Amino acid sequence: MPTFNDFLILLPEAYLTVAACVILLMDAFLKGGQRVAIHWLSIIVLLVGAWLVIDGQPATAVSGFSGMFIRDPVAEILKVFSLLTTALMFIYSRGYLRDRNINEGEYYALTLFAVIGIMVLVSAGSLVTVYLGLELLTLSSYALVALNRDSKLSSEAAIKYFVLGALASGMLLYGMSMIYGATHSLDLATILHVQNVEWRNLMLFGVVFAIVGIGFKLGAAPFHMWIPDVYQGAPTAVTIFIGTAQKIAAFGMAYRLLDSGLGAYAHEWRMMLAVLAVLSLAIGNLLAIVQTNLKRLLAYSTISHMGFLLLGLVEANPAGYSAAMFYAISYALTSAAAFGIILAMSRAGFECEEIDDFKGLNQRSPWFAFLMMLVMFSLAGVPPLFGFFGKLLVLQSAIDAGFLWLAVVGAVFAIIGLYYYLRVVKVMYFDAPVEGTDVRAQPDMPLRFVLSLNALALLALGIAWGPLFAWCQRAFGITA
Amino acid sequence: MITLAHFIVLGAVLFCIAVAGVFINRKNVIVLLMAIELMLLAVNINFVAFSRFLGDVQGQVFVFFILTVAAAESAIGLAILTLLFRNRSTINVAEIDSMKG
Amino acid sequence: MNPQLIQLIMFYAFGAVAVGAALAVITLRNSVHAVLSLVLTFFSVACIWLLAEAEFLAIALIVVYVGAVMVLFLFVVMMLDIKMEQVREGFARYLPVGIIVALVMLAEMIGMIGVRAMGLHVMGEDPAAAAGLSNTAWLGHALYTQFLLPFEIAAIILTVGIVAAVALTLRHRGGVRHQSAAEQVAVDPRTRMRIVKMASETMPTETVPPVAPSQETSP
Amino acid sequence: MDLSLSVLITIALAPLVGALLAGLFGRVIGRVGSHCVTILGVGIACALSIHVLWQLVSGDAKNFNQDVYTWFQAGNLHVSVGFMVDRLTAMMMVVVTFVSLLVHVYTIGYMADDPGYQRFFSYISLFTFSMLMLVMSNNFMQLFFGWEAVGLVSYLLIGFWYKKPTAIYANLKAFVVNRVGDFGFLLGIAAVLYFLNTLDYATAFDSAGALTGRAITVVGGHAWPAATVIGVLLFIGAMGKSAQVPLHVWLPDSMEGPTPISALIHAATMVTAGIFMVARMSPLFEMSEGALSFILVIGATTALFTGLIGIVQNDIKRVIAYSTLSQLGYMTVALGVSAYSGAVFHLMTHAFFKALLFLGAGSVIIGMHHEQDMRYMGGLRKYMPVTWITMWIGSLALAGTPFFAGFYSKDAIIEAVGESHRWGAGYAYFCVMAGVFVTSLYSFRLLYMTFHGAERFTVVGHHGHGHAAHGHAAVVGGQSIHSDPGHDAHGHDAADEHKEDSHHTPGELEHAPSESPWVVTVPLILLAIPSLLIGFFTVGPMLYGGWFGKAIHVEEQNNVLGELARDFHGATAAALHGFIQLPFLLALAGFIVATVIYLFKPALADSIKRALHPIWRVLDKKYWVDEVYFAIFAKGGVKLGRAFWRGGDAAVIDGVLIDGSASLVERIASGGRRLQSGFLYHYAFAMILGLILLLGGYWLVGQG
Amino acid sequence: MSNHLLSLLIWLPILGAVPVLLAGGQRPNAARWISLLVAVATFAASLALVHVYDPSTGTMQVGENLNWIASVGIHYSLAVDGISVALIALTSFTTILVIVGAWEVIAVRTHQYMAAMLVLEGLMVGVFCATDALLFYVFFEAMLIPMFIIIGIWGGPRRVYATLKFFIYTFFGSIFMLVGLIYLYSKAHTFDIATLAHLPLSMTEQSWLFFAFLLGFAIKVPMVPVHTWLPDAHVEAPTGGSVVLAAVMLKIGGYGFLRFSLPIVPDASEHFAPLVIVLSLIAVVYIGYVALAQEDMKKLVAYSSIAHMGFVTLGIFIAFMLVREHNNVQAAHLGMQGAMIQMISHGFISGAMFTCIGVLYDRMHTRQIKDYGGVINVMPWFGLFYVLFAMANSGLPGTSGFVGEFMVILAAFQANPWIALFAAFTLIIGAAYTLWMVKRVLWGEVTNHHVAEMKDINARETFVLAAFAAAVLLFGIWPQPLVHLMDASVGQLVQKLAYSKV
Repeated sequence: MPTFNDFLILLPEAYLTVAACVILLMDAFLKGGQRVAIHWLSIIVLLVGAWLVIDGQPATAVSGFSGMFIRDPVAEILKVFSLLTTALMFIYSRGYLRDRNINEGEYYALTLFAVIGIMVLVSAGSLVTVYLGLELLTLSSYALVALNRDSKLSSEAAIKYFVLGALASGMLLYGMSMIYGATHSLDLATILHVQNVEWRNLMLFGVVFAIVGIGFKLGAAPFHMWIPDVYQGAPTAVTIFIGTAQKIAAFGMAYRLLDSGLGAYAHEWRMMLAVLAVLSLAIGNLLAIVQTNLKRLLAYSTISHMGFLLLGLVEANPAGYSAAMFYAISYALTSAAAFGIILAMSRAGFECEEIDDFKGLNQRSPWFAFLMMLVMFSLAGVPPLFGFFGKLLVLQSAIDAGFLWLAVVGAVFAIIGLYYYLRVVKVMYFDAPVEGTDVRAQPDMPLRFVLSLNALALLALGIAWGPLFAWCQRAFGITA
Repeated sequence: MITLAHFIVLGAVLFCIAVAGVFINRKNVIVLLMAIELMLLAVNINFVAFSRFLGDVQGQVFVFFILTVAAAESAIGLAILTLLFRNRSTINVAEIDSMKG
Repeated sequence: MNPQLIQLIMFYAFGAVAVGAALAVITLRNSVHAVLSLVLTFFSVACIWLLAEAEFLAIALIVVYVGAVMVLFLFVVMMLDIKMEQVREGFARYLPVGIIVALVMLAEMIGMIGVRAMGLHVMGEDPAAAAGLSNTAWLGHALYTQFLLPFEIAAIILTVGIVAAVALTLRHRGGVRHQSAAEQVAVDPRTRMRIVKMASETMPTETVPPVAPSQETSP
Repeated sequence: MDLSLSVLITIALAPLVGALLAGLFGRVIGRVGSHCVTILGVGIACALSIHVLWQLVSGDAKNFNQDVYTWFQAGNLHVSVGFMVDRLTAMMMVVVTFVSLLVHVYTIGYMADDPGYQRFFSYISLFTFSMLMLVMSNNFMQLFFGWEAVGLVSYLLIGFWYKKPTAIYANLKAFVVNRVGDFGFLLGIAAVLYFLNTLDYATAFDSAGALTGRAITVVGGHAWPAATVIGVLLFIGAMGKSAQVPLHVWLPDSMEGPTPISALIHAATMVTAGIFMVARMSPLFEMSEGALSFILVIGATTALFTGLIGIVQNDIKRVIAYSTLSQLGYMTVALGVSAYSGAVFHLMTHAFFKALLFLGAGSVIIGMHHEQDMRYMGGLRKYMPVTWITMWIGSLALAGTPFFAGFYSKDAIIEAVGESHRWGAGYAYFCVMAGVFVTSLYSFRLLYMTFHGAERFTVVGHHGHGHAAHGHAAVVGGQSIHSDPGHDAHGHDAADEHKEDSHHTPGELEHAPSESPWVVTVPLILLAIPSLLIGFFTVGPMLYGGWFGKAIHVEEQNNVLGELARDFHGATAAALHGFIQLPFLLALAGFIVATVIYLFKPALADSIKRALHPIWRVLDKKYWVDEVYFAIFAKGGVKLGRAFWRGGDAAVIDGVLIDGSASLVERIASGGRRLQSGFLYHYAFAMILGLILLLGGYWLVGQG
Repeated sequence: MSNHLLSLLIWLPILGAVPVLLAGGQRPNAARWISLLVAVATFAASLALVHVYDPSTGTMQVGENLNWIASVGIHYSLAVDGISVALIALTSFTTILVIVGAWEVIAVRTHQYMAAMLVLEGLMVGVFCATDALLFYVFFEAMLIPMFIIIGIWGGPRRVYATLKFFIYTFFGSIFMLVGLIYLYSKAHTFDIATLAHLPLSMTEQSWLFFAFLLGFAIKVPMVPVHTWLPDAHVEAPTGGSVVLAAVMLKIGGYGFLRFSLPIVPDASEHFAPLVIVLSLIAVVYIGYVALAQEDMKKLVAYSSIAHMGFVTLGIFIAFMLVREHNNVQAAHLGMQGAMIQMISHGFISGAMFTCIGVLYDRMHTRQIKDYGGVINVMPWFGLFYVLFAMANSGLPGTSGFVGEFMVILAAFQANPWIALFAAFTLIIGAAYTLWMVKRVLWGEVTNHHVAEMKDINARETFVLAAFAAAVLLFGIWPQPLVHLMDASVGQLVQKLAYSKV
């Protein structure tokens, strides 16, 4: 039977659930100008949630609810960064939502529910919690993608996301059923320690299907097809969520399933991940080159970044996981800034998502051009920006794991990738602004301030990424 | 004598039909949603069968959750579907390709 | 007859129906028929579950799916008034590919699962009965103790389902007139009035064909 | 009293200071200021050089060899800048500074109207500095510095009139051809370092014996003796600087520079650097018969075949230029037979009489208002008596008339060749003998065409065209009279020039020719004296008296001059004996032929030319060497470069590798984007394919 | 250690860029003066470094060591030997001249230009004093960003193509180097270069690593056949960009060979030395011919840079051959020293050449040789400098251009006369292409009225050119101070060549 202690472990999630419901209610009852309160409240809720996560963090991993829910340092980090990036996204999105008549209350509430899904997912100790956390996250996301109800692209993106997402979760479930059949258990820790699995093939079968589910969530090729369309079609305020917190969640899911549950099959799944990594790197980087829409470009860039993240996972040991987690965080922070800039540039009736919209930005808004440049170089992995060190660590993981060839492939595609990031910088700095347009960033102060912090953090973290990485390493039990 | 194999094969067949339904379908999106329901059904068959044959309750509990989630999923899916129809006046999968490349 | 044989026969019968109906779901051109076929599939599978003595889930499947979800499907199909689809060219063209792919997958799945070994696994005694409980009680015990957390999460998921469905579909009806101050303030004169420059009417220098006098006077 | 380092530094730097003052502050100190400082600088250098020479000759001072500062010290290799002064050096210093001083003075007159007056003085002073660095060096690095520095100044001076297309063509050519020589020279220095582990003269010469038996395998197992490799490589440098065949092509073109330059650099000093260098390196060259034979053959070829060209030239300066080439060939021949002293002796005498001839020619050019074509001269002796007489003295010296300076040096060389048994000596002997006739022929041809016979110019008074048309006439004349395209290798340049300047008619002067001012004639006279006398007074000690001491090292078995010394009984006796020798008879023959053809029967010249037209054409075209070089190296080089560029860089590397791979990526990408068709079923299909592949992979692996 | 001079040298310009940027586009003069101040201060610091550095031992000195990323073992560790000191001084010297040179020339977004230059300076200094491989890599790569911007914003008509090519080309090389470094790290668990130098490596490993490094540094140098970015980058870059690129950035490739290839993979370097030597000779001969065919002055000088940098790689790798095959340490020392001198000297000469072309370009807005002719008539002072630098470029003794080539050729002869022969070919071809350009640009009659209207160099330009000229002449006439600065360090490097890891 669950005890009070179990609920204490669950405090942040419980708190957020209540808060989400409160916000939902406020949305129903507040009017007009008062609704701004919802915005700030949501942000505060997230920050308090992050505080709760950190503050209540037990010294060692604890589990509750019959092992369904695990609160360990890995979950802590993933939750903190999910909450923080979501808070960033709220700050960036306000003006965008207002300009497009998207119901803010529902946006905040659904996002909060999705965040709860993430928190459950990354804390999952059982296949059931993995599934339910994942569904909570994805169902909210489907709705969020479709939230711009008058947009054709938004609903098209939503239906694509939905169908493919459901397909993926169906496959994941199928795999789970096989794992259950082979191990007689849904509990990940039990699954990990089952000796002499009755049907080893069955287990491998389950692993393959689980990989499909993880691959879909990460957006790794060939399960990436939804990414470009969803990134492009979703309201930018939602795309940012898919590009940041969800990637952190995907890493958490991969870690929970593959290591906590299927760690005994690492030898098998790391080969599969290597294949996915190569495909992702290739498809992501190659197709990004021909994009003209910045959001779509970022989508393909995501795919390639997930390929890099997989390089960390293939090492299948704490060092690799910490590298991959670091990569996920660095990517989330970078892409938050990228979308933040798109949001800052957008106005009513103008999405500012074509690359050409950024022409000559340096002449009109030099500061934002500079920030965007930092973001692009970070994505490209040029030192001394944050993104480089993520790449460094995952490449190192791949090499340590004996996948030198994979590291070389990664390097080759990093070069191709460089091209399209540079193209964005080129457009901003080297091209003249299009005559007759007035593309410039005119965001409100909080956005301007936080976005600047966000982008400058890429530089600062590029110089002082040690503590963050040490934190990641500690979470996986590596002490310096 | 019904063996585990019977259930699992049935599940596999239904799963494959569902999967085929997703990618050979050139008609409307509703069929896709139904194919997904079929897929979940296949999964459920597996879980029920394993649960029954292993004498373990967890499988059937999982099925319970899957049914619940599938219901919510259908609701959202259909909501998106109506939205799509409202925006584009079609739910034909062959016409939903304004984003590509 | 041997009850086990009867069970087997029933399994095959329901199984065949389920598979047939499932095929119908993905091939029928009429969406309503497809929905109804799906109902049939669910129904057959529920029966199979009964064979496995999973009574609660069998009933739940009928109640939840057939009773609620499928009705929702039907509702949507009817509401959207989806016409019977023409079989598109692509369908016939890709069908063989689809079939081959599906069969390959099936072969792989069955091959990999190791069905042969499973064939030795005979259905034993009903575990619920062994524990001296009904299937429902057996499930319930697990659900409210060990699976309390998932149960709560499922509740949130249902909430999300509601919120999402409402958020996406609830909208003010288009036909109702209502005032939007913001729009009124933001009016630009140019969108309201258009000054059309026209050449002043002068007599054409060329002789006007007398046969078309009406054209001159018409606006 | 030993030589003092500070004196030597003063000698070297005084001209440099003058050059810098005149060059950088020329506008401030003005024309007079410029020539004053430079003349002062060179004058100091000259005076001190004479003092140094005197000290050495009188035996007051020992040979000097001391480093001034460390140029670099890399590991154990120490390279310094320093001076080594012995009699050889001192003699060169005196020749250089003396000729340079006279040229400085002469320039005041010659360049009086030139806008680049200060610049010119700066250059020639700079040249003096460079040349002094070259001769005073005590190591190979500094030698190379001076070697190249004189090349630089030569480049600047040939192109002094930078507006003249021919001049800037010539200076580029001169520099690059010299660089070909320097290329060998540098490798030679590298070889010295390799075999002797030092760049210091004294050390290198002392250990020259170590070369014996050492060899280097260069091509396919064939080992070359170290000394030969060093010798040949160093001599390639000398071939460039001293304009030996086949690197002689730059010297005639260098006549595009102002005449004082031709005298100073391209006759008296710089071109003899090669000769000086080989003499200086005699301890090394003595180690290799092969290298000396090589030198001998090259020198002999140069001596005869360039002299032949001189016969058909019409530009007064070019005649002298070819004569210079030929005389340099003589010096080289002397080197080739180990008669280093003979070479240096000829170098000295030649410096005086050739400078005299050039300055005389310059004087004529001034008198003719910058007309250089001899076909428009004639009968100038009455207008320019001083020039006429001094030119005669110079020419007689050149032709090797007994008692004149040239006689002693040239005769010694011819005899030395006759004495030598080195491989190639026979050929060389023939060449130098024939060369005597040729020399005499073109020398007197020049005198007759210029100073004697009928006046072939007209004085038309004011033509509205000033002095500015420096030296166009040489080319223009060739074009207009004989309608002979391609008189120059760069004929098209000339043709362009011709069009622009078509109002200038050759042979028409605005003023009658007149004798040059004293600043011009005084140097002529001062040069005429040594041209006449210096051989007589110095032949004994320099040539046969072991005057150079250890500066020149000759192996016993090679010592041809030593052989000759036994027959030498004083300068007068030698001269008198010279009258009955074959060389004199040949010279006389040349004189007679020239007199007949050019003085008495000018019409004969044309008929002979017609009769011997093929030969004439070969000579007129200078054996087509220029054309061939131009086609192969200049044009061919640019073509090759373009082919490399377009074919290698642009097409292969950029086109295929860089842009090719970029466009390949782009093509893959645009192909790949079609996979993202936008259709849900394709997306799903992709996922399922992925699933099937992963499953299949594991299935197969599982089965296997 | 309490001495933070190196950190000061790195961070002073980088942080100095902040006020320059803050000065904004509206106050270009403020931006100019601040950046000049910063540049001069940095130069002063570099002189202090020269003073502090003790050249007698040649060891790494003035070190700093901070644990940067403790968990991964990455250190912020800096130290210099004589070679680094020389290159740092070159960098700070060049930067001043570039800033002065850009004074009025860069009229748009001056503050951004100046800031980019300062950042670039700091990063380049960082490259020269990093002793941690990863720190080196960070500086090495980060450098690309400001240069990318400089070429892209202030460059010529095809600047975008050129700058992308530049960036991607360089990145292409360095990413493989990164893979190599990570591989080393996974073996040694440190990025400390000195430790890596003692890491035992099999021949196979060394070979792969060698090519990883080769790719990274060969592109930077650049060596044939990966040189084609350079002409494009140079042609399109603004004058200052070209100057920095040629004067300093290319040196980083040569420097990298010394710091990485040489100590870490000595056996592979020896084994592949003939390859590099052949490539270097191709650079001298082939590129020499290509330069001869150029019609664009900047391209010509760019190609000549490639040819001259060929001497750097030649000098470095000839040393391997000499030590390992001929056991000739003395000659190896000479060759290596020559390569180093050539790096520094080429910095001055190419910088000066590009400045000269910039001076012309500012007046005529064309770099085509055929658009000029007879410039000397209207710009005599400019002509003086131009001829001087052209002569230095063609390796005239008495200019710094001679010293390095002289040493390398002398050393090469000791390894194999044929190598020296091909190397010495530069004497001819170098003179040919440089002086032919001089002939067509400077000499002759004024060819068109645009040339006739050109004004001679002003005081600012004179200052820049005179500073370059002073350096070129000083180290040509008296290279000993420079040689002495580096000699002990070179000696140490040569000692290491003999050390085999297999």
